[in-house]
Amino acid sequence: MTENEQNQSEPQKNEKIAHQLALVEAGLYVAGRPLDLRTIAGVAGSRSKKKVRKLAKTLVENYKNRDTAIEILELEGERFVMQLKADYTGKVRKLATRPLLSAGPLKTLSYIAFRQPILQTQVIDVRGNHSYGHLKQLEDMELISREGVGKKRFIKTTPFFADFFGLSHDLRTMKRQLKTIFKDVEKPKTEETMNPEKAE
Amino acid sequence: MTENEQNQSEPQKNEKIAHQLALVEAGLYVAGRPLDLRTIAGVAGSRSKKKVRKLAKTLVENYKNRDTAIEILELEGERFVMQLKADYTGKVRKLATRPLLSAGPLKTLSYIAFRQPILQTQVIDVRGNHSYGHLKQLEDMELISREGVGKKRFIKTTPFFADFFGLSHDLRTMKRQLKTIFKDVEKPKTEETMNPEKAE
Amino acid sequence: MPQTMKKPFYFQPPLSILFEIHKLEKILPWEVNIAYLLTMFLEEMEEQGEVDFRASGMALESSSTIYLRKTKLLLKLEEPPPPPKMMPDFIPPPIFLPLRYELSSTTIDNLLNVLDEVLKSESVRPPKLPEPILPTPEIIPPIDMYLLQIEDHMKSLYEQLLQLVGTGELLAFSKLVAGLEKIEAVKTFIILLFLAQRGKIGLWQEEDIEELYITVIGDPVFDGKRTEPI
Repeated sequence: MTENEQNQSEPQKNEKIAHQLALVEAGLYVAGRPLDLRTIAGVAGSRSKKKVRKLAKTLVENYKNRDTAIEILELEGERFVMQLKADYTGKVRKLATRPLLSAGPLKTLSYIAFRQPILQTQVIDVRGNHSYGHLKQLEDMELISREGVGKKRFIKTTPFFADFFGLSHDLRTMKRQLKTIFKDVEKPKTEETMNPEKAE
Repeated sequence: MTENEQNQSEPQKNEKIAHQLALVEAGLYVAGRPLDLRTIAGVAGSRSKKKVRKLAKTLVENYKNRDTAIEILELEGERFVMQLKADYTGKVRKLATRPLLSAGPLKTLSYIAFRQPILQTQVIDVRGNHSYGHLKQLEDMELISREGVGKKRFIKTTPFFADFFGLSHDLRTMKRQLKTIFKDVEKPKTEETMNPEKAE
Repeated sequence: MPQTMKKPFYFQPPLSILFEIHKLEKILPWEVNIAYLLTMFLEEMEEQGEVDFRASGMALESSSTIYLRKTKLLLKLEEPPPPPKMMPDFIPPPIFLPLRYELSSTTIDNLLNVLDEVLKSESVRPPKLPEPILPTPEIIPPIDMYLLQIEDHMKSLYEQLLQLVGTGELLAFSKLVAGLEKIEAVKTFIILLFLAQRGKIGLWQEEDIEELYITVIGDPVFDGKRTEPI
């Protein structure tokens, strides 16, 4: 405890904690993806991992006690996520109308996910020069990460990508999962599954 | 009151209301845009406009009482929206996944909203040549629409823009609302409210 | 009588500009519309029915002085003053988008639905696989295009030297590179060394004098027979 904190009165401390809880809640709400303790600490403006862990766990409890549609969960690796409880997903899914990405960048992402880790030059070869823009967008959205420079620049998907689509963080497992789903998707070539945009 | 509802005991009724409240909360959380009473009714599984209005207003109150980072607001035209309280925007903006607009395009947008329908040439005159890029970006995000060609190209904001900001779809009312917002923004010239980007 | 004499019309503004010769140097020439003033002067004179050649001469002299000043300014590449700016329009402050979470409609199925199409274009341009995953590449020093084109540079510099001096005559290095940027001077010096090595020119410098002298000693035709590195 710092000297500054020692000098704070009980109500002051409580107020500070309430503010930090609100900040963490804000971060989890806006991110819509699991955040690790480091990121949460950045949002809460605290350097103590212990305190941040406590804040996050308090939020998990608070949401449990509220007993409503939204929950905050702790995931593997001390990561925390705000999400809709599974019971409600089916009933409100139809309200989600905006795709994450438009068709072009989605194709580029799909290709990267399937072939990763992949050379940037190969992605450009297959997807064309316009996909430089896609890569920038996908990187901004933290769906892919790039390593290396020039001709030896490698691309792979991020843990956020895995979380978003409910895939494993382990690359090999993820690719196996993708292959299995890909086969399943390919089989029923109905109007609806082939044209999700139309279905909206 | 239907026969079915008359037969329900008090605890049963309360449970039903709690479930409906959770459904509305789920809907607002997932949609990320203002929902009208009809859509909310669809989610809550109720046909009574009166009841749905009460449910939504109860949620607004519940969120007010929670005193945290998220709020549910009632907008013009009996529409409801869940969003982050403005106080927290600056601190968690960087966590938002969706590509957000930086200050430049937002200025162009606010100018268009304020002067619409406006000639594209006038926008470029006032905002400079670089704003061609802004217009493309704003159009991609469906915040503005362009009509006509060449020197007679007119720009206005879209209904999606109005919804995003919780503004009226009626142009004159919207402009009045915007004037109030601009006044509010200009008054408290603190670092955070004027430069939310900087606060990150 | 002289007190009651009316001042000639051309001493009134704006025509007075042309008749106050001592002030001509102080006015901004761009602010004077000579054609307008002269037309006004002639019309007025015509109206009054008195032709005053002395006044006409002064007007002509002043006009030409103003024209001369405009010309001088233009030759100095001085821009005429910009047109007055219009009042800028009110630009409202940016309105920041409220932050809302929004569940995206994109599912894993959507992601993989488009994969099939992408893989088709892959088959058109087969990937260069297997590509080994290599460590970060070593830094390759950039090759200066200038050095790659050394033969061309030698040829053109040799031709330039021939134009400047005849065989056997002296040319100062400082004269050759006069007006060039430092980097260009260095490049020229390097080419001179190559030419000297090929025996096309002679380079010499006297003690205590910094100047380097060049003599053209080779044959005037750059035959390219000795283009191999020496």
